[in-house]
Amino acid sequence: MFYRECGNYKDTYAKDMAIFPIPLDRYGFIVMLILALIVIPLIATDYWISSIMIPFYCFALSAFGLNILAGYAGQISIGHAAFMAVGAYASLILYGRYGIPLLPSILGGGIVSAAVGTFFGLPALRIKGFYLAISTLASQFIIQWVIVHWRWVSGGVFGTVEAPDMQIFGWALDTPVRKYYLALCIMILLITIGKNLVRGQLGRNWMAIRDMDYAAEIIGVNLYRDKLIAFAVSTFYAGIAGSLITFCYYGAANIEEFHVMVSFALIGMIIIGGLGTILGSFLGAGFFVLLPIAINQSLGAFMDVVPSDILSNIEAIIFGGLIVLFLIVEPYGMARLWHTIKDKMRLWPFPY
Amino acid sequence: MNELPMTFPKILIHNAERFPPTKAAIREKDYGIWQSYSWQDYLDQTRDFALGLAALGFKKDDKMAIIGDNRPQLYWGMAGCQCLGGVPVPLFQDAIHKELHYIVDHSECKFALAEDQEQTDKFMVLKEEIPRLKYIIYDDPRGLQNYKHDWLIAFTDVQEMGRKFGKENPEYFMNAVNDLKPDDMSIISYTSGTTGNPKGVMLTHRKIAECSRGFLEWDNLDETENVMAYLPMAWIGDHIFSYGQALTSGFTVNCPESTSTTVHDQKEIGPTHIFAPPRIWENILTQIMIKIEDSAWIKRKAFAYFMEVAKRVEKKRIANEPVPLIDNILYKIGDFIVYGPLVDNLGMRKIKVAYTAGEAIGPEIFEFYRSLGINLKQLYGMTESTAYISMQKDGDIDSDSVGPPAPGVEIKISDEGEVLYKSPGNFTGYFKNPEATAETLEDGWLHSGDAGYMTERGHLKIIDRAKDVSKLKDGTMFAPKYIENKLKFSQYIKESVAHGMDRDFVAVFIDIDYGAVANWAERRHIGFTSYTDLAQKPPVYELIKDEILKVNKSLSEDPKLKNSQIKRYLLFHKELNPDDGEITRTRKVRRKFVAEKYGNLIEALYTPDQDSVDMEATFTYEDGRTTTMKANLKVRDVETF
Amino acid sequence: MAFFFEVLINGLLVGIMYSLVALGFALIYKASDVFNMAQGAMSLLAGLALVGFLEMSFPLWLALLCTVGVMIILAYSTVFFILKPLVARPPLMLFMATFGVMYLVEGIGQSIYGTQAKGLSIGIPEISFEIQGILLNTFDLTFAGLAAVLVAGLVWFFQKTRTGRALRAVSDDHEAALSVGIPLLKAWAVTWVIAGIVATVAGVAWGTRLGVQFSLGYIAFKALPVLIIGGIDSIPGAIIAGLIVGAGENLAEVFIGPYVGGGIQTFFPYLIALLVLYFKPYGLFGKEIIERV
Amino acid sequence: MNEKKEPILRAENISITFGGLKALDRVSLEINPGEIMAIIGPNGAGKTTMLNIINGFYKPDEGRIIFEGKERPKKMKPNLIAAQGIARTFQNLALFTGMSTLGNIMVGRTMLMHSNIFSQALYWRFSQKEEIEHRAAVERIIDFLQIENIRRTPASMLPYGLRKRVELARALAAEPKLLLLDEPMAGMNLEEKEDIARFVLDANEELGYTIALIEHDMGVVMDICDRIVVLDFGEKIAEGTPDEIKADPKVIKAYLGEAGG
Repeated sequence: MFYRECGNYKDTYAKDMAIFPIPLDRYGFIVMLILALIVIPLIATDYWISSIMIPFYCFALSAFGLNILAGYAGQISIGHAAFMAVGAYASLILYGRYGIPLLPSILGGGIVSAAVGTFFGLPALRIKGFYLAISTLASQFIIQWVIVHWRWVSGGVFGTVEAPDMQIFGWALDTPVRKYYLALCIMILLITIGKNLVRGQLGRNWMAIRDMDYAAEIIGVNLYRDKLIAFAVSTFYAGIAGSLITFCYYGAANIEEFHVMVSFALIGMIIIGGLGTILGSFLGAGFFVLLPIAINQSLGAFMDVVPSDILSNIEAIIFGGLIVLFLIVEPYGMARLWHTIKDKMRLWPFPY
Repeated sequence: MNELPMTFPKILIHNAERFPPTKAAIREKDYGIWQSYSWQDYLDQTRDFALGLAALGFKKDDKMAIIGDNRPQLYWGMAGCQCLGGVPVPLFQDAIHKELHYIVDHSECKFALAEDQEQTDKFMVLKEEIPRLKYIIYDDPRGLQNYKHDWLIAFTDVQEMGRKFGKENPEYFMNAVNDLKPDDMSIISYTSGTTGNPKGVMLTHRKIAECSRGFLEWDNLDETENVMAYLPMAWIGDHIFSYGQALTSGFTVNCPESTSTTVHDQKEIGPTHIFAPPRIWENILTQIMIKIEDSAWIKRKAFAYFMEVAKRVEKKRIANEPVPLIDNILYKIGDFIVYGPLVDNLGMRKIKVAYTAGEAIGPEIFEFYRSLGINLKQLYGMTESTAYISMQKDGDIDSDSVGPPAPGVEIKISDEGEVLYKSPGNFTGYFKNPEATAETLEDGWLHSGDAGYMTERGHLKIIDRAKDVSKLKDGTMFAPKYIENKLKFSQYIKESVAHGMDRDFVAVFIDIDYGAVANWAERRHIGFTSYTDLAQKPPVYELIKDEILKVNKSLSEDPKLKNSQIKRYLLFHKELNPDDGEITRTRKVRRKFVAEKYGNLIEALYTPDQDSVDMEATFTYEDGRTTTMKANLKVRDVETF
Repeated sequence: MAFFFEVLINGLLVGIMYSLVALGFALIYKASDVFNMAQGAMSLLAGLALVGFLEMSFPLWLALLCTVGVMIILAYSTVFFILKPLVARPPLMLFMATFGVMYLVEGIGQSIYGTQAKGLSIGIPEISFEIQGILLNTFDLTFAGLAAVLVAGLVWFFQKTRTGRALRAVSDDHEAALSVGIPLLKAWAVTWVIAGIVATVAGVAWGTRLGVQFSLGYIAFKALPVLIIGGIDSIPGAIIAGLIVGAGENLAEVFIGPYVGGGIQTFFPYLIALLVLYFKPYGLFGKEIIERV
Repeated sequence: MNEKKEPILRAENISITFGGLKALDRVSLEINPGEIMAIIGPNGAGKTTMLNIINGFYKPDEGRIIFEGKERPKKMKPNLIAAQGIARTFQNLALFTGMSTLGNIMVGRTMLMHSNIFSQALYWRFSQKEEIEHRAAVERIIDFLQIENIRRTPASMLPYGLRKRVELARALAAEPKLLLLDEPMAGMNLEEKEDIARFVLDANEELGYTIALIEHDMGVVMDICDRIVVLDFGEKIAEGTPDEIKADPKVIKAYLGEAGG
């Protein structure tokens, strides 16, 4: 209904292959950017900025990382939170202990996570399906154990490392809004890079591996290399996301924040949001972050204080129910739902 | 003021000089994107091709047949041929062998330019029959690599020869272009005609250039326009529009990827200027209606409601009366919810001017488009007048006239009621047919063959073909075409043939619109096996009866035609088909032919109490095979008002 | 040396329990090609339900019976409301659906029974005694015995009974089984019921030992490496690998743990699993898949 | 056709066993540059196995493959063999169903694209230029196979006949030196068969591809192939031009035997 596409013709391949070939989508994206960059920092409360928007961006980034691996390359991972932990600890150690500047430290967190992730991705060279899923779960437990038990990592206190004050070029990132901008900018940069990867040759190879691995190999896709790259890129994103959420939200790296349930939650996010789409990563993460708040608000109408156990139980039921519901009704999640609506809008008032 | 160039080669050169290379002259959807060519590219391609033709021995006044879908190469070929003083003869791409043979032979073509293997094959047969045909040039080499003849050359190879020839004879091209005079023949356009052999209408560079400029000025069109070239190149409409107007104004012509993708391609381009016969407008409307019928309840309701609003508003707008505020607001809402997206999906959002020409358009169809906010106007023209006789002016529109005479055109009505005109585009004559020329062109006045009159507002109103207008037994005026057109305005009726000359009343054959009626039937769970079966279903008869009643109602409102209401009808067992000779390729009914072929059906219509008739029919398939089938057709009565 | 055997035997006793849980996975995997991530949650639910029924002062046998009834209801609802609409979808989708089941079971179970840790006692005495210098206790032995009986029963069921054989046919080829008229959903329901009973035993065993609480759901994670080591689709594999893992992790914890900071039980089975995977990608007893083009 | 050229691929004494069953028994064959060669034979004769060995999906127990005069190492990975210039289509469709037609065909060019991950991440200069160049090349294949109107259609929504065509497009996109087609016309109606036969011929004649194909429709095979190799129960029983094969008593027996049994 809202789309006006007449006269939107492409006379070069560059225009045809643009990320947003439809003008309205382009405008919509710009509006979202303005919202995120200008409007939200101006009008949102500190609570919203630091407890909702920042975790939202970080989880979206992490979910996108998982989506690269599971949604694009078809290699399921159920230990993704552990790689967030690797990134978080690594960047904290680099920044706090070795005094490396903030941005390189965050990048370093991603690189260390990618290295560890690639290592744990090695079984993917030989195995697939559930065997692979379990071996990624192994990574969760092994990493958890290493972080808790190796004093060098945790610095002695039971798996917790405090985040020092942050500075970029002597400029202190001490308010929620400044932290928000840090998370947002890195998120935008990485999502842009990620989009380029998934729409390019690498992304196509990943999808080929996902859809039919032997055919991909016979056509000339280097299965081993591209699977490992998927692990590296995916865990790189997880590492950065873990590092950001620790710096900007938790304030301290605590292994409990990267528990196996978080890994499961990430899987839930990409299922509900949409496998193999960037939009889905955002929708899923947004859903995950907002769900407890929404339940709290709606129950708050009936009682003064919502007990946390009831909250978490209802959350689990809704989350689980939606995972099942989406798998049954729309296996590609909210993102596909959105695309269906969009296609309807584009054809409006015609049915086809 | 500078003298404007009057020959198309000069106009082309002029364009290449005045427009920057970033300005697209012609685009073609190919390899997934719109491949653009600037006016300089257009000139270069044309020049290379022209010189290649010269190298092959093409001389001034030689004719070149052109056949195929609208492709830039074919337009370049046309221009290239004109650069050497030659005359292009565009042909309908679906013409059957007999027609092609006649035209190629009659026009004395020495060269032929074909789009692809399918069209080349036709010429390869013709070449054996017509020794005069020397060279066949093809554009798309697909499937032709095994044809090895020195007289069969690829378009690009001709251009290659042209570049070589140009190096050896650097002056040749400009000399040829300068030799060309505005009053030299620029094209021979064959009109199919409802009777006899096609006649070759000769037009000159000056006529086409002047008429094209006349059109452009009338609507203030300039080089920023975008048009879609998808009508047959052999139709004068396309020639004026995609060639004449394009070159004189410098606007951009867009060639769709293929016939099947035209709608989609049009949506992408968003043309600003459209020129189409009523058949196309009808088809689009039918498609809209089918799709809307298939859509969700809420959309159907919204569509129905807002179309009523739009019609109300359009009635006021046409009458130049103020629109009530409430309707104005409703129209704005409708524009957002219905008209806007609808027009956008049709690829008509950017249209400044749209014309319907070639035949009468149904007032409802006409009003439908206008009420959507598309500036659809009627134009009256003929090949013999370079399509330039009369057209509607913005702000002075009515649904049943074709507007005032165009600038420079004089119109008068003969004593017999026939429309005569003098247009700057009046042709020089039929090629090699002085008798026919003399019949048509008298003292500069051209006989249109149409019956019509001038309204009080000074608009020309066309009723019917002059020779078809006759009288019922009681002396009432009977204009079959007028009635048929009214019937065809129904989405369920594709064609109709009205009978009534020297009869007691009017009776009709009706050809249902298979797509629309099939859709209607499916939604009502009416099973059917074929066109014939569907047409003979009683519910379909009822459906069509309602449509006829509407026509009778509107006829009853015109005192002159009140008595020519339809009293009996039958649904035809097959679609009227040009291959069977029942209609022309431009879809005009061959009345006499039908009357002879289906005499028994007509008798049944006029035999009281006969409620069905047996019939044996012969079909012609696309490949020329025929088959015979038997059917029993019902005859039914309709009430009159 | 006695200490070594004590550690080994205690490990093996736990290992039998692992075998049992792993069998629960293996059963469902064989019958429906699904890796059931909700297996742990099912144990939690069983534990919670049992505690709930006992709190309503049901006698133990009735409480157990009711718990099994709850598991049967759960099995049927899972199969008919969740798996049925997903028939013929890629296995990965079914796998992900079990995540949803996991959340649902946990959420619903804890909504009904609350989230606090509860003690569970079913009256099995915990008496330690020594044989040849090896310290054992009756509790472990009882459950190991129970698990062993269940394992044996399952093996018998699958090898010898008609239903069991039919279930195996389903696991070999869904489409073929369907075409010869074995009702897929019924087969699934039966395996899910069996898995539910297995989960009950595991839930009770661990619940009595550790208390019934959220973390009970994690025992499933112990069984996963077992499965990998044995080969997902192999029943004897699950049994043997369970013993290997039980013994291995106990030995490792005792003899290696102190040098690396302890607590390696949580991941040691996974380490073994990774090693096995590297050399035998389909586990020790798993069927190798030959791909055809 | 008469003068003997160095074959582009030579398979010598290939044997392979599956679970005790000899799928191929010392089969040798040659594929000459520029020809269309057919491998025919009754069901289970080992035709697809032969293709699988040629493109390296199976490793033969015995025998060697010589491609362009060089012997292939025993354990060469299929993607490296593809990189040498062997592309194929599959008997049972193997399209990437989650991608559009365009995406599927673009995957076919993966070996011809060289920008690294960092360049791709930035989608800047080289990477973008490469992407556009290859898109243009793919568009030519789309045009060649006349699948313009399904360019953006997800492969999962294509009808069977078109899927086969997209698979052919994907193989052509690799610009292979040797193109292997496994039953390109299986399950098609007459019209679709004619189309595919036309495309195969055009690919051979216009684009100059060397093609080896498996096909059951003898009419098509006899019409379009230059040379035929006949397998039966894992052994080569005949080889020659269509006319020679038609007259070969062993071939007739193999086929009649099949019809009889």
